[in-house]
Amino acid sequence: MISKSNESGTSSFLEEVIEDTPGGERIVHCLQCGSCGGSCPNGADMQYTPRTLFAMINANQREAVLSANTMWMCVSCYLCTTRCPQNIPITDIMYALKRKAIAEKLAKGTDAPALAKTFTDLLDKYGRSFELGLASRYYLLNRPVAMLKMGPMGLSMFTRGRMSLLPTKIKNLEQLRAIIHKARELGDAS
Amino acid sequence: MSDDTFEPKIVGFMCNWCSYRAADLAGSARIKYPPNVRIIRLMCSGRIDPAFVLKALSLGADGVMLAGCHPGECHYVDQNYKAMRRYYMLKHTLKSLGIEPERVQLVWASAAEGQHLAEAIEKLVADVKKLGPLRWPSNWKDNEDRLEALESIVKEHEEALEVES
Amino acid sequence: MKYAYYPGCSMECNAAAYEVSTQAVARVLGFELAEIDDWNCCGATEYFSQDELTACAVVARNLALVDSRTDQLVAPCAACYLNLAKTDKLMTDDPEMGRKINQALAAGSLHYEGGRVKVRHLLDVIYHDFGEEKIREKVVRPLDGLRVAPYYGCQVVRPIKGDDSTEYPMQMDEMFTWLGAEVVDYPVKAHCCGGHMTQISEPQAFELIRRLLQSAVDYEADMILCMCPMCQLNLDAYQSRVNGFFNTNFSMPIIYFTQMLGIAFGLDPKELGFGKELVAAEPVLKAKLTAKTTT
Amino acid sequence: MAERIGIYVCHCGSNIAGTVDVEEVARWAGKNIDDVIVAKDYKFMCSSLGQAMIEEDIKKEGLTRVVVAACSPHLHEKTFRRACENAGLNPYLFQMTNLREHVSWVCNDKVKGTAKAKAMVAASAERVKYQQPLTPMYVDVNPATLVVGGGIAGLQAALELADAGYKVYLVEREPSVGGHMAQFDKTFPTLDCSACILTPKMSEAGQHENITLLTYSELEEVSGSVGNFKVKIRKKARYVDYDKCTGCGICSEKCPRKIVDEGFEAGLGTRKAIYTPFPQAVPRVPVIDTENCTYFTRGKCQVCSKVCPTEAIDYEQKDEMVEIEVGNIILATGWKLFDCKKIPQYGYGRLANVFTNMEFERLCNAAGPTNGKIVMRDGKTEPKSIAIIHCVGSRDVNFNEGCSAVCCMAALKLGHLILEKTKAEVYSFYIDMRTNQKMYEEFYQRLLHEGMHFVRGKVAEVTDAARNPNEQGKLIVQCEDTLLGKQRRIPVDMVVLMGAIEPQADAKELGLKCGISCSMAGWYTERHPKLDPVATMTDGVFVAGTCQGAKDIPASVAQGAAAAARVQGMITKGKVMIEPIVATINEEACSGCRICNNLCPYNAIEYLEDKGVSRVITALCKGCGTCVAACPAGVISASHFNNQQVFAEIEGALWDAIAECREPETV
Repeated sequence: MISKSNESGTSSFLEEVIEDTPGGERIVHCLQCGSCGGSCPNGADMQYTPRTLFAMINANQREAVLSANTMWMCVSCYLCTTRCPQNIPITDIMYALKRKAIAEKLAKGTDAPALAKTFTDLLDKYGRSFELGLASRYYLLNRPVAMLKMGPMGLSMFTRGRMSLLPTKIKNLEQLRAIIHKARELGDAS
Repeated sequence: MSDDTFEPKIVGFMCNWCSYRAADLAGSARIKYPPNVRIIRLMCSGRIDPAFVLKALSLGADGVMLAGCHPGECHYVDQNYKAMRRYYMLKHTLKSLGIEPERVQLVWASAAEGQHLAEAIEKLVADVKKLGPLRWPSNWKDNEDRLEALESIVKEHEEALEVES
Repeated sequence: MKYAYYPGCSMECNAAAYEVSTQAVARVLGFELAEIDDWNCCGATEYFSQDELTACAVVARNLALVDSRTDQLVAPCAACYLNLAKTDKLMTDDPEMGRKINQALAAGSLHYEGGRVKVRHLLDVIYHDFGEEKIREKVVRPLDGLRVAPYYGCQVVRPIKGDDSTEYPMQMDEMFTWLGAEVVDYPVKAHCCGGHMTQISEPQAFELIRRLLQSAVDYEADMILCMCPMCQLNLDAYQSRVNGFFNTNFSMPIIYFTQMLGIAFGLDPKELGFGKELVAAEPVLKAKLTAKTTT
Repeated sequence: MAERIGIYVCHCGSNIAGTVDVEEVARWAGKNIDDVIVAKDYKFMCSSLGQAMIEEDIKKEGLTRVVVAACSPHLHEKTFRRACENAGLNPYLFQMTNLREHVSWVCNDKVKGTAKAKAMVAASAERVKYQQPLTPMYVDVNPATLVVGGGIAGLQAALELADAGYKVYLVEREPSVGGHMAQFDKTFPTLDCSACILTPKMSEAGQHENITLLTYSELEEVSGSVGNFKVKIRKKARYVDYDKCTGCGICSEKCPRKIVDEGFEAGLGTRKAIYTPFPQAVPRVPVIDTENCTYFTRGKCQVCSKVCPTEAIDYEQKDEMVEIEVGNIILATGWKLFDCKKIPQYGYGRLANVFTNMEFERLCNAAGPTNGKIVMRDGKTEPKSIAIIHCVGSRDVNFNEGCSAVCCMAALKLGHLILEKTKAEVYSFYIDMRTNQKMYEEFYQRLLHEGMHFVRGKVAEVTDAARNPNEQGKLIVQCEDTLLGKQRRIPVDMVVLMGAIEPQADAKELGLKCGISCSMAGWYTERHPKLDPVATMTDGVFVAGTCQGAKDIPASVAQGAAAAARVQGMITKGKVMIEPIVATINEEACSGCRICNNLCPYNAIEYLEDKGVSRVITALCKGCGTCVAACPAGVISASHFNNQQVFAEIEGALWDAIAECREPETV
């Protein structure tokens, strides 16, 4: 069982996580049973299992949590979430931790934030995702060596008509951008 | 009376088996909650007559708490469901009388839930504080029509109340 | 029957086979998929890792654009389905969030009321709205002798609970028994395909892909059937790289379930997008099904 | 004539006096409340001196009403009622104000506490004026008792009562008594053989002159109330004449139809279409399973009838209704096992070598289908490694939120049996090891010593999807070892799921028949969770064993005995007091609308067709007051809680608000 109080008695990291996750208040019911860490397809490669992370959140180990690789190993398969005997929205907590880690520049040793950023930028620009654009920009900037290995596969995809050279744009980009702009503004305000 | 010093007067109707014992437990566990609720014991939440609530409000209570066993756990099988039905009808009546329905709150508390009951009392007191004093008795005197309206509504309400669907 | 349709970005190019086979199957079963006008990308998992409110607003634009006369929205991609359904649920369950999202939508003169549209995955629609009788009726080329491994992946069966199991979903299994196929009951049918890990960390992704391929091979499947462009891409396009990485020799065709529905309905493989997969399905289809068509 | 009220405010040492100015409350009450003749405070009102003071005042001052402001009425209402009665005052003219639990203990501020105390004393004082003298009712107690459920708790209760010389009807729905305990091999932590300690009790119950055994029978209907229940019981047709049958067993032996025994053998063994569930069954009279009997399904066979030496087979037998009268009822209906298929990731029903704990009990049992040999589903291979998974369906909000209480110990016991009988490695996957009774922790230590492996972590999944040659052909148990913080995959040959203990599927339905309720989880609700654990809110109905909550054998036996003791107390007393808190209908004014009829959960309101009015059957009324609140004509009245009393109490509680209203504040 995780309790909301902490040694210093100040507003805790736990409270922040609860605040930032829909349904996050369930986290206090964690039994430390480990069904999350056991279920995770990438569990073996996690620095800390989700359960351990929850104990760390409770112990207010903010920086250690946000610089862990745990959430970057999360593939959003939701097995932990549906199996959790206490109905803790574990995958959603991972999303909240990803956002925090990116915002506070604590994400380490992973290209996931870069991928997310590239993807998001392309979406903002065209309104649709653009696989070739994503691949070229993200790989060139972040993983040039991996790019080379991707070559043959990209070619096969291209010859089968599964890779387009040009992005598709939506018609009303203005509208989408206005919505995005407003949402960012609201997000920054809160 | 400024809002800071306003201490609402609240009457709590609690069933003998669950919620009254929850209040007992809150006591023996020394859980602190605001001293605004004056508790009246009934055998069952099913005994709560909407007229009790209206009576309390008309005598100057600023809020009323109704408390009983959890649905499915009533010591008289399922009479708390009847309390719940009445509660929803009562809320309509209150609205039509111009009283904020949040002043009357229904709470389920088992004999083991002293903490839960204390929190519910805290919430009710805070909610009523926000709403301010009801001052129904003085408002009443100003408006004889409302008295009549009240009586007819109570009557209608009671008649409609228990017709089996 | 007419449904609003959110194809999602992959369907335009990478998953064109899914798109054409879906439309072909829809024609046979007699339903219409009316594409939402000027829809935008759902943000995949990436946008939600970055900015929840904006991600929801981006998704909600699509919900708001659904024709007001329709209340059923179909998405064929697992990630799109979940993002749309999740945003709708969030807006319904959390009024404060709903209010904020609508404030953002208002900047584009749009509005969406949580719960107005029922978001559904394509499998759910075909399974429930047509069902055994109607589907059996349309079968002209039973898939007898073909061993298929239905692969559900994650985000259609979890976390939003439908009437199928979140651990051992059965609806695609059942559907393919109606078509006459031998359905392989293998243990990893709702495990992860690697998702975006193929872009971030190949060792992890390749291992996840290997587990699925290995299990299908262990259970002697002829092909894996999938219902999501991302799953198809990971299992199909990366298969040769997985072979290289682990020194294995998988050669498992990864085919959209709609493509095989089309085959069973007697359609020409060409109009179902066959040939676009990197691990060719043709040899398997020839070996197992050609004899049937001639009789 | 005005009432003469005495008000007594207790200090309870400093318990009340610490946060309430008790002297001020007494002084204020004496001055401000009409009709108050005496108002006193005292250190300990419940002491004999305190009581004597009240008694003396009643006599000397001629008090007609008494209010004691002290602790909860649930503690001392009876004490002060007795004091009033001693002084010649009807005990129902007394009212208690709860200043300790409801004021002083929950409040920090003495000024506010004192104000609240005044309002509550005023409420009692206003109410007590309208209280009426009431006379408790007494009814005779029928000395016969009904025990429902023939598991260990029910057997214990029945034997205690029968040995004390009282008549007992023991109803069991299965063909034999014994319950789940009869299926077990050994019992923890002493490892005595379950059958060896249980079967003597079973046969004793079967032969006891004071016990009427009604097996293969179900409770159909209960009417009446404490002291005098009338109960209808359905004796299901056995198709075997109980009196003629000698229990020789030839019929079962010769019966050509063999079926998988999903009941006693948990699906691992077989039985015949005419059968007794197990060799030591009590009674030994078999039953015919008509769904599987060749004669009943196809109209041919009758082998059993042909071989029976006493012509006891009767294919024409019908269900029989038995009516009995008893004074008390003990429910000991037990539990059922969680359906492990509800957790598909553990593979039960899909992966052959995943077993439930009940199946495994039968596998270990020397009298079981394998004669106690622990083998895999193929019936011959001895496993080299076994995983025992705890908390399957317990401590899980998706299934049963509660802990099943016995599985940790049962898992340790099974672990011991495996280590004793095989060379297998045994793994226990647990969340928390709960060994909190006498000699339980010691048993855990013993298993640690014996070499059982413990992994702390709830298992994520059991799979046959091998990832490397090591895992090929095995069941792989995947979990996080939470003490390492690492994911582990442990290949084993066999998996045992410790399924949760769940309430019987029809517990609620049976509870309703007897007028008792279930908790959210489905367990019967006891009168008080600590101080009255076997009585229920319905007088004369008691509960024992796991139907009240998951528990082990010693606790079930203790509850069975406790329930029997409570019943004996009732029988010895001979009469039972019924609180005179009931509803009455003023027949003169009743419009006969019948709204109240359907509201009563006890069917205590009858409609008199001839008079066109409703009437409360006092003996059935439990005094909840729902009908009182519902009567549109306001003609139902609740004794001790009538409208006048409650309205007066509200008025008293709001004395200060009323005063403010009379003299509007000047700010």
